[in-house]
Amino acid sequence: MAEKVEAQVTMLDCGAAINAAFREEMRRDERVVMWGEDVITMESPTAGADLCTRGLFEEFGGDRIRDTPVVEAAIIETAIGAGLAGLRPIAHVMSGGFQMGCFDPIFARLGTAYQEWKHPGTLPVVVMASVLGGAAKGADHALSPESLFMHSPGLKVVMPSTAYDTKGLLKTAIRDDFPVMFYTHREVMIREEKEPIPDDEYLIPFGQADVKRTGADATIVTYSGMVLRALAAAEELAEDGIGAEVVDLRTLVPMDVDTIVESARKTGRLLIVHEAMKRAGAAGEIAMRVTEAAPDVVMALKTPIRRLAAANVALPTSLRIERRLVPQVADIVAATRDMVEGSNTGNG
Amino acid sequence: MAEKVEAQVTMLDCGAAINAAFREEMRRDERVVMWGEDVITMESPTAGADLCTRGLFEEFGGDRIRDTPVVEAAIIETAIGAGLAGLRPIAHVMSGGFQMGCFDPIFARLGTAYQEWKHPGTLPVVVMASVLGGAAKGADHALSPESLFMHSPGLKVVMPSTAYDTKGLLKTAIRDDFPVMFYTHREVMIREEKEPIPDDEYLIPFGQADVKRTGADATIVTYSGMVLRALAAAEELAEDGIGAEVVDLRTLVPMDVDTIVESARKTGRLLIVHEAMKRAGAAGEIAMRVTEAAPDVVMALKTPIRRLAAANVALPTSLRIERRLVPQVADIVAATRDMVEGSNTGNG
Amino acid sequence: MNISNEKLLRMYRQMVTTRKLYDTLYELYSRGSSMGNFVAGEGEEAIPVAICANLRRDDAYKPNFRQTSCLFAKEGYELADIFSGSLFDAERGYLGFSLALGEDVGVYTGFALAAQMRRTDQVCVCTFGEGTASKGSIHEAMVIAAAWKLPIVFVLQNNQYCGGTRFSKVYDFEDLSDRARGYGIPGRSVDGNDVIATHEVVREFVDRARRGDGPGLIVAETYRLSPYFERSPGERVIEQYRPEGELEEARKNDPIPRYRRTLTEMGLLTDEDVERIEEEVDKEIARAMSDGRQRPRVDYEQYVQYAVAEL
Amino acid sequence: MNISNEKLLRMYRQMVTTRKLYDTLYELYSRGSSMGNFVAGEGEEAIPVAICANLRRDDAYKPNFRQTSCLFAKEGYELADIFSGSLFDAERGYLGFSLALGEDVGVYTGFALAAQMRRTDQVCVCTFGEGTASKGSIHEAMVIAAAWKLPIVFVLQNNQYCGGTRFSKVYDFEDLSDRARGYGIPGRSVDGNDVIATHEVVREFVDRARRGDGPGLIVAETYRLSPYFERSPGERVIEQYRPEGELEEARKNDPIPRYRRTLTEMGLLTDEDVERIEEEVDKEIARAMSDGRQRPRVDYEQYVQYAVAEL
Ligand SMILES: Cc1ncc(C[n+]2csc(CCOP(=O)(O)OP(=O)(O)O)c2C)c(N)n1
Ligand SMILES: Cc1ncc(C[n+]2csc(CCOP(=O)(O)OP(=O)(O)O)c2C)c(N)n1
Ligand SMILES: [Mg+2]
Ligand SMILES: [Mg+2]
Repeated sequence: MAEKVEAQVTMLDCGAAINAAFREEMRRDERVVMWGEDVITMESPTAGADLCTRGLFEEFGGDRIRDTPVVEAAIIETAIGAGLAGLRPIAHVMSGGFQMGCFDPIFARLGTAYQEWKHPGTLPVVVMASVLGGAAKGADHALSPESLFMHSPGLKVVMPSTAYDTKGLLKTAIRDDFPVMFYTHREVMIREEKEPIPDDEYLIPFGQADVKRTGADATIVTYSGMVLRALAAAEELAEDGIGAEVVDLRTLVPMDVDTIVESARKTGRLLIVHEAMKRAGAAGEIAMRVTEAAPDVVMALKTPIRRLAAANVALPTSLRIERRLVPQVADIVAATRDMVEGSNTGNG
Repeated sequence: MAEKVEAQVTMLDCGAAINAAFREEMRRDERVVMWGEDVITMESPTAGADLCTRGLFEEFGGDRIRDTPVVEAAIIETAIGAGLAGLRPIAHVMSGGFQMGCFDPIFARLGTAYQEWKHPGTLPVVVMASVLGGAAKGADHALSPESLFMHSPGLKVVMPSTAYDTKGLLKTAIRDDFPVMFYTHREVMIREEKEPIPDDEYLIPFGQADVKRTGADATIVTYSGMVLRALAAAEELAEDGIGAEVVDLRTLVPMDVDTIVESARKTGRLLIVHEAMKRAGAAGEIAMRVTEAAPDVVMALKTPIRRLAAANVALPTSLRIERRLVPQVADIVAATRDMVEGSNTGNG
Repeated sequence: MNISNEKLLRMYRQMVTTRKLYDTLYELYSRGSSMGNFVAGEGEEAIPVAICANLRRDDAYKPNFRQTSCLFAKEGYELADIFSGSLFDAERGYLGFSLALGEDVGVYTGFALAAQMRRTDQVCVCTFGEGTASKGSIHEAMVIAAAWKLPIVFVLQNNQYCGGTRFSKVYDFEDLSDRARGYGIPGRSVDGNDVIATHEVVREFVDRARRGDGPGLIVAETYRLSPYFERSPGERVIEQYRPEGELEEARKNDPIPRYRRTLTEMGLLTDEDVERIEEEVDKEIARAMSDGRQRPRVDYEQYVQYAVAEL
Repeated sequence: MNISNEKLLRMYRQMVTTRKLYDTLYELYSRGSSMGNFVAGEGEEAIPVAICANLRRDDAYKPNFRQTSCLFAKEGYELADIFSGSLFDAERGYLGFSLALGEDVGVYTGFALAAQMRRTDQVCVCTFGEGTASKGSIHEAMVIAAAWKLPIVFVLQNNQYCGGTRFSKVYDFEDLSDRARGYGIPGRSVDGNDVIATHEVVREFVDRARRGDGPGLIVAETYRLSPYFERSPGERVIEQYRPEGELEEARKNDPIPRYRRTLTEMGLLTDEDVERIEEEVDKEIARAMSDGRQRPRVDYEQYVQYAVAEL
């Protein structure tokens, strides 16, 4: 039996899982192409990015994978044009922060214009970038921009937290006929322990959250790198007999509200955690979606919905200061404990 | 008495009020300068924009007011540099939608970098644009981008709904030592009826909401052009004996949460309305701020917080379709009535 | 020059049609069409017509936003399409345009990239105004087109005005096409009010691109006779920014009468032909309008189907 | 050339100091400094030194991001500042830089605009790499600088590499400074590893800007001896992208030994001087480091004061 399992999975880290997803999809469909800065020469500062694209140029050649100059706007816009012309481009922008420099192409062209044009066909474009939080790289590198792109009408937003989810969701993204924003996270990319990845093909549909840990006392909803911290927090809380259920949204658009509602109904407490800045961050949207979907559940909560997110100030280049601005494991533990035992003032 | 009042006020429309604010501040402080596309030639498509800058070039000359080429990124970035060098620039970008094309300069340079640089001094820059909703001009012209810029750590966001508020807030913005995003709204700019504007100077501080109409049964929180529709809705509701209180936030950053809380405590119902797309729009942030500030009030609401905003799809160039996507007076009436009388499912 | 008489005459008819279309579309707009601001491009008709004459059905073409209605002249499109709501069709090489100026140039560059990756011999021609040419995204598009030798021809349409700002007041240039050198690609300026000269330059650059020899930049000099935009139906914009008499001078160089004289001198056109064409075109437009407007339009239900998740 | 011997020797010392600073800063970084990725610019020291030698205290200067530590050579700054955390000071003409490449060029252009509006005779020099030169925002900054004849000198520092991508593999140019013609401003290429030649060109362009004759573009050709960046302390990046032997060839053109030979030939420098300078610079850096690091740093409480509203 153990043998059988061994035969079916390979231990991979996230970079290798992404590499496998690219390879499988590029073999499966020759319309899948990709370009970005240094995706071939693999000098990108994106954590682990070198693993992601290693060997693809050798296998698929310069027509299907290309290095670009530093032209983020053109990287996205050419992907749109090529996508409308029938290819299925994967456009690499090194970091979420650099997407500010090609915001109109992503938000207004890729995410809006084709709807406005009443474009009858498809627009199969995947935009990939890494969120580089946790290393005091400063806002330009470390920004987690999901809430900005959630506000664009035509963009799906995917932010996995494990190598397994990343591979399954990336393959789904590449096969999606409409635009997908796909974010890896530095802390997921650099994890030491590898994960068992099935050798057989698997896809993970969008809009399905994953309960990464069950618990009876409080629901922690989060995604991307923060899932790792939430799980560590849940571990600590368990020692004090507090059961924290960790819901990994995996995709923010579409959002699996039902899973959050079910968990909140069970635990009676809902804490939303993200790495991005709190003001106008994704937490507000998540809270409203839950309220709209299940007002009864929200009215019945033991304590009001609470959110934990980065302070409303620029990400610094000092690790010392960053640690106090962005939610750490201890902060998640404290907030959860406070909701379960504490004053319940609800001030997150 | 009437005479006395007459002597103290002049009837102005919003464009003229803005023009007066510019003139007063440019006379008061020679460091106040401005540039943008066609701010002198006044051919800008921004509704009423020609009134805003009329006569300034003649009075203050080409060193202090300039027409630029179509270079939105440079318009913002030069304002930052000039602001750091000691001037107090007002940077004009024609519409909120065109700010997507200079997003990094606004969000990441103006709103983030100077904090990251630990810049010891001031950065007195006002970015002005018009939200051109309500005329099927399409997303590029009509986008209401406030939630995007609320997510930038260093930006204040001002969105007035009357000529009076616009003048008082604009003067405050120009005297602010740090970046301010200032949005006029097409429907406010093109209003027929003029407002009495005091001849004596007045400033309106940021972070003070204004209760534009009082009512006992429901609180409608909104801002910018939607205030006009909310007031029209309240009018209709009054005929059915439903008292809607209309809270005009006026500034989104900083946000006057106390006034919302007090109103919600009184009415027991809170409806948040905005023109921008619902997903990841400002409503979620407003709801969370209220929840964090007064969990008791939120837990005691007669019906859960509800939001009314544009559907999650691109703004069309068809008026017929736009009217069904963006909240109209009838929608606000229906939502409020539903909260007061109705099923209270809370599905906004 | 070797252009068949038939083609020469067809271009004339297309220029006349384009000019008349502006009036028809403005009519519709005034009667409450829902198309934001109305823009016309009178005096610039020679450029889009000369471009369309060099393109295949499967080539891509982005006219400047004032010339969108000229797409009828591109193989695969017909007059009725102009009135039918959406012209968007990748098969026929029209990928829409961006109301936020400049952001579409990279999109059309992507079409050229796809053609190169697929090893088809399709070509893309992308037009933009001299004002829009200042936008950063166009710089990036030209950088990547040059770096990858993509089959695209950039046409910078210099009609002297960006809104109310005259080009010569802002820039001092010997030759704007020098900008091409900054990308290491060929550049050429041409009298954009001379349809034959423009046709020849476009042919040369399109042929080069089709051969796989990479992109180029054509600067077509012309003059915007139309106002910046019609503020709202009926109410024309006051154009106090044009120097006394400039408009009148410019009208003397109107490409349509000018081309008419050329064709008359060439003996290809008589006064009778001219009148006949005017009448025929009026009829064609009338017919196209009723045909086009009968076609089904996207309604609310269809439109909201574009939503990627819950509405 | 008319540069005083004193200045010639000062520039040599500054180049040596800049080179040594890279090692010192890398040391600190390896011991867990908190500065994201560490970048060095070995082989490019001549350019920032030549620029600083032409600037006043109140002029603005943005070095390329690899040369920020060279600010000590600008009047008003001292070595200790480099170790003190924040160099930002509008008074001394440093407005920070953008880790998102290119977005700072428009900011420095704004400094030049302020100088023009205020009618001071301040000048701004803004440097960026040949890779960054492709970014759209730089195009817009150059358009507006040219349109308004602003007192700014753009220095495009071509060190042949953008990340792992060699310039010549992507672009084929006769002369990159041709790009200046696209903006109607003067352009010039110079050997950026020749500090004297670079100094002369910078002087000419800075003087022109100060006279009010507008902006210019200098292309300084050099070579990046340093890796793209140090991925993490200790672990150097594998640089499989450089052709066999290219690095070794380039080292022969290292601007520091090269300048040392020039000065020796000019009889301004002896082997003893060289040794003495090395020792003195080591001491200066050591002292500057302890001074600079003793200065108070922004702590959490101060930092969060930047928040514009509730935290
Ligand atoms: C990004 C952006 N900025 C500004 C505008 C407003 N605008 C509409 S047309 C126009 C003039 C463009 O001039 P040009 O490119 O020369 O084209 P022309 O009007 O001469 O055809 C401007 C500035 C816009 N539509 N998009
Ligand atoms: C907008 C943006 N895109 C990409 C990067 C990642 N990046 C960091 S350095 C670099 C290379 C820049 O090359 P060049 O401008 O020639 O400067 P050099 O490294 O040669 O000094 C890149 C692409 C970035 N920092 N910002
Ligand atoms: Mg023009
Ligand atoms: Mg370089």
